[in-house]
Amino acid sequence: MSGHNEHTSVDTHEHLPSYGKNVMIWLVLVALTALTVTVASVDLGNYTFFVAMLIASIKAMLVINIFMHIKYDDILMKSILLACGLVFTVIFIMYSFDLFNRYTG
Amino acid sequence: MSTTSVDAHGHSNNHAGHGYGDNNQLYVHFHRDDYGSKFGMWLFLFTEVLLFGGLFVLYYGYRIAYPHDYHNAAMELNIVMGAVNTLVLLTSSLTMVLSIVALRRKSIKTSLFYLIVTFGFGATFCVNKYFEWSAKIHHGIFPGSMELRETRPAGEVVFFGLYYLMTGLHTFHVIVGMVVMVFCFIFIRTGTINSDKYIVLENAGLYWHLVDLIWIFLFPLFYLLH
Amino acid sequence: MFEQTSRYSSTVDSAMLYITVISVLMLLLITVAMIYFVIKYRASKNPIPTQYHGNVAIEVTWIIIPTLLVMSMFYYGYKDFSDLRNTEKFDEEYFVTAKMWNWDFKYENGTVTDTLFVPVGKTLKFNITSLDVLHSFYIPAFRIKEDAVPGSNGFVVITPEKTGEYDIACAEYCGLNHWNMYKKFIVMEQDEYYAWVESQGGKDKEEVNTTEEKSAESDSNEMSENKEN
Amino acid sequence: MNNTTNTNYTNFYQVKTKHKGLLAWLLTTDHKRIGIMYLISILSFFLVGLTFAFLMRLEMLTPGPTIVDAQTYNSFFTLHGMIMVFLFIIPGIPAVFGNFFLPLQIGAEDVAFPRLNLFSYHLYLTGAFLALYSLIFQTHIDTGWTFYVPYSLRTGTDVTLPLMAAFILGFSSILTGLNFVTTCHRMRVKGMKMFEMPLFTWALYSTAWIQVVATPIIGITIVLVLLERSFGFGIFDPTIGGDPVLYQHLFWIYSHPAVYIMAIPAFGVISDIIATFSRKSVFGYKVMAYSTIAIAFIGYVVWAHHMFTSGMSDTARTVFSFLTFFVAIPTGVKVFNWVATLWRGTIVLSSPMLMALSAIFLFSIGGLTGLHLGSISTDIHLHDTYFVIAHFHYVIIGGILSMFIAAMHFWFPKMFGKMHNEKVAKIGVVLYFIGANVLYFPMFIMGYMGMPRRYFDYLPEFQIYHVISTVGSWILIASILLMFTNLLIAIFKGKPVGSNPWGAKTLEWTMPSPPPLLNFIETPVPSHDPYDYHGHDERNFEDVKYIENKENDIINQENS
Ligand code: HEA
Ligand code: HEA
Ligand code: CUA
Ligand SMILES: [Cu+2]
Repeated sequence: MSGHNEHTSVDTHEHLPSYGKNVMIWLVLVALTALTVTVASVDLGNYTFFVAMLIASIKAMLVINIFMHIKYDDILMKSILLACGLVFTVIFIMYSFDLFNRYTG
Repeated sequence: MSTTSVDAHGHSNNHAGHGYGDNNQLYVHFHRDDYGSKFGMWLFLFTEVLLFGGLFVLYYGYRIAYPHDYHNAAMELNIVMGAVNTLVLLTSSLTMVLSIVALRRKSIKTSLFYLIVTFGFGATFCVNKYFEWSAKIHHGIFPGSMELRETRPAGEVVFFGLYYLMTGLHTFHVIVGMVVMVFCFIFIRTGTINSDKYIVLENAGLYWHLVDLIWIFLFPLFYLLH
Repeated sequence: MFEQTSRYSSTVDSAMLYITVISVLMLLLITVAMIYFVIKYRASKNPIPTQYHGNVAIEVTWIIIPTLLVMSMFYYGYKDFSDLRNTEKFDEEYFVTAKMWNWDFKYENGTVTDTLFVPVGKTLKFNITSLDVLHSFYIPAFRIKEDAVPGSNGFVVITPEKTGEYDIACAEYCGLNHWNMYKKFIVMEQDEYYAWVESQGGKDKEEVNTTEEKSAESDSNEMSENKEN
Repeated sequence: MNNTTNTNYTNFYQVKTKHKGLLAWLLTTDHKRIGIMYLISILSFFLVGLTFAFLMRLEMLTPGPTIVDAQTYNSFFTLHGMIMVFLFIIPGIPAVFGNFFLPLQIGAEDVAFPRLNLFSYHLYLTGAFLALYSLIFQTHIDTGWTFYVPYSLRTGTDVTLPLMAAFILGFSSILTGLNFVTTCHRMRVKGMKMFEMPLFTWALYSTAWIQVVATPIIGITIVLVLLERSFGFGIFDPTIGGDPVLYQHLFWIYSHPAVYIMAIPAFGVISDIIATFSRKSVFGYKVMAYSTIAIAFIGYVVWAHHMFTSGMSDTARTVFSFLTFFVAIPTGVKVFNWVATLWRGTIVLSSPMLMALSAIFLFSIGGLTGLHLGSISTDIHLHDTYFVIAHFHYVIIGGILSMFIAAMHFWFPKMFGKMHNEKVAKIGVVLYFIGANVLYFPMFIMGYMGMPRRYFDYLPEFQIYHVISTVGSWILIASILLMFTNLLIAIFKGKPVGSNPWGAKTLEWTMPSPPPLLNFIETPVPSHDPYDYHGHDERNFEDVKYIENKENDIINQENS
């Protein structure tokens, strides 16, 4: 792991971010919102949930990577996100052992 | 520069000069670690996500327990309202980013402009929520209401309970974010935040994006799945 | 005290014994080693420490051996537990309802009593629920316990093998008189028991109970429906 | 050995600040002062918690009402549990010794966010005062420290304030954790790698992660109970659709990792003390660091072992039982490595060392009985009986409280610049060991015989065990009061010490005691091994005389 002395005070993303790219991402996000609303009116049965969550996850990744810059951050910063994801996965999996067997026998 | 003053200052001789009395800004002064602040901010966001996480866990549990009631209840929420609010927050996220970009490019005026716009979107969101909630309350659907307790099946009670809790907690975060923006506005005006020291604005931005992120999930979970 | 009342209770006791024996051995190992080292290498005897930073082989050993040991413990516990939950066939069924701070025991023929009477040598299923807060149906002599959860049903299955009188306790904190929910669990000879049940013929302990139970059943929700199938 | 009393510096107690009097403490951002303030506050609440324990044991002396009625007893164990858990043992070692020594051990001048640190302390105080207010002016909460719904929704006692207090304390804990994680990454002195930090620091680091990751969940859970009580959202209330078992999931998702928040820092203290008084590097340093992380991680996936009888699904019971056993492995590795560290060392039986050895023994008993509880069929019998009470008091009293006390003795000279009376301290340790065993061992037997916990009264057959146990609590009282008095006297009358009375190697011992405001007089140069005892020869080590209680060295120092 990197010690502090390897970083400079102004952190790692040297490049000056541009207006254009962010606006592009925003357009994509809006499009995805439109998509998810449209898909919701189609009956996909059991898949509805997964499709909605998939689109939401894509949107979330865009926001995290671009708006929140995590793409340009170093591995230590990314590892927080990783830990967060891991914790969530673990909680949901462990918890499902109870739910699925109890409610849907 | 380095983050610990230990190596930055051989302070064995000027110890007295560093007492609080003479220089109360001691730590603030030479302990500037933008990377550290951002790291801390991310950790904080992590805890925020987990705070909502508890609610998501419950949402998920009851969704499995009461699949039909969830579907029926979701029908009663207004998709248009939800979609508009989604767009409002997404756009506010964009303007927040633009405000930081502008600041880093040294155009203070533009930065302030975008900050105000972001604030405006935040306010719009709250107003929308206010109308949405009052419509629901008007129909007698609110926690502990007779309508819910007496006439609705258990799953719908839980659904609306979670609806109020999660959107309520979220709106609370929107309001906190707006307060933070006011402070950022003042600091940019006074020059405390500037094109070289923009970490505070950046962290405020991270917070605001988190608010957006959570909404990205709340929207389909409550409005779309029916 | 450590009395055996069923095959299940003795398997639980042997699982207990198994874990205890391993634990005591481990503890002895550690303690003896500790005392021995402290005496042998005390500062006045051994003023120059020998620097040792680790030894992979040893460390792997004391990862693997405990792993095997605990897995065997898990297996014991799991095996007994699946016996307890084996609902395939049972001879008698009882409905146990807890409320602050009392128990109602309902028999298949509708009788409700304050003391639980059961026949010896039969496989019994207890369905457990509560009308208000959490309670827990605990019969120490049989090593069984299951929470009474309002709004849903739990169960345990046991086969008593000795007649006698045992205690039922409440093991989940439920307020003021939590400590005072002791009731008797009476295992009778089979013919004696069946004669008794016949004679009761669906008598209620008090009429109140039925109405309360009815209302509890009528607002049955999806959750408990799902659980039953 | 650099062990002279440096007279030409001002230590952190003496520094003049902008504020005067009490405010100079309450508004300081100096991690050492914050550590001392935590010490004082936490010990005060410890005494309150102890008093309830004492009263509870007294009540259990005879069957039937002895000194109080059932309602009062119910609030006694609730308040005892809440105060001990939320106000004492969770903040305990990290907030006091972590604050004071984390920056010192990694050669830093302060934590990463000093003002946030102060804010955490203020939150702690706020929470504590809310709890205290409720304790004094309101009807006493009687839900048990687990606040299980639906009882906590129905009880007529004042639940709101204590729960709010717990919420605020949780926040304080999160902020401390966040601060420590950042500190470990960002504030290490140049040249110190992650795997060169002392094990106490490692322990704090892992603990800090658990604090960050687990605490928010209890925060939201508490808020939900409060809201449910006042508005009836139906989330937890079974009469309108809620499921009490889901509440238990949420509660234990936090509260199981919380027991490792309590335990891991104590493990760190044991490692540091054992290394110091064996004059050796810890056996398998890296494995120790990794096992700390492993415990933190596995500890996160076993929460439902508290719910084996709760009505959870059978699959879940099996899976959680299976995983529970895996916590034992890294913990076992730690225990074995501690013992192996003693091997061929140079063992100095100071009071902290004695305490650490007794802690290994007591903790092992507690931990091994955790295995009885982890196995499903045996837990179904033992759940919510005195066996559980015995299990966790052994772990807590034996492993954690005792390490808190050991840490107090170990770091006392550094914090106050004075040495306590070692002889009295050692008598205290022995008494403590006896007391703990007499107090808690009978509880295992009672529990196995079927004595449920949270019982105001009991069947006559249990009385003999309760009596023994109550007598044990008096022995424990005696030992705790003895050790605290000894330390208190030493603050005023103890012999002054130099920088390194114990002959320890970690960085906090390189500065004069008590430390100067900015900690290090010269930038410390860390070694690749935090416990670098190469070439150590006890016969050349002067300062051991402190341990042997010989006075001449001290007189020399006072003259200089
Ligand atoms: C600091 C606190 C602490 C610690 C460290 C632990 C450690 C462990 N605990 Fe404990 N526990 C509590 C505090 C703690 N616990 C509390 C407070 C409760 C009750 C809460 C309440 O209901 O109010 C509780 C309750 C509790 C239960 C629920 C009981 C019930 O209510 O039914 C269980 C069940 O599995 C359990 C298991 C364990 C296990 C397996 C460990 C393991 O981590 C132990 C690992 C250690 C060892 C195993 C010993 C050392 C190892 C060796 C000597 C070598 C190896 C040997 C072998 C592997 C064979 N604990
Ligand atoms: C950090 C945790 C911690 C600590 C240190 C302790 C310490 C002690 N605890 Fe425990 N305890 C818990 C955490 C802790 N406890 C928890 C979480 C519960 C569960 C609560 C629940 O069920 O909800 C519990 C429950 C519990 C019970 C079970 C109650 C029941 O279920 O009916 C008992 C019974 O004996 C008990 C006793 C003790 C004793 C004798 C001590 C002793 O070690 C204390 C030794 C000290 C003394 C005996 C007093 C000495 C000091 C004084 C007398 C001070 C005088 C005062 C001043 C000078 C101001 N505790
Ligand atoms: Cu009923 Cu405890
Ligand atoms: Cu646990």
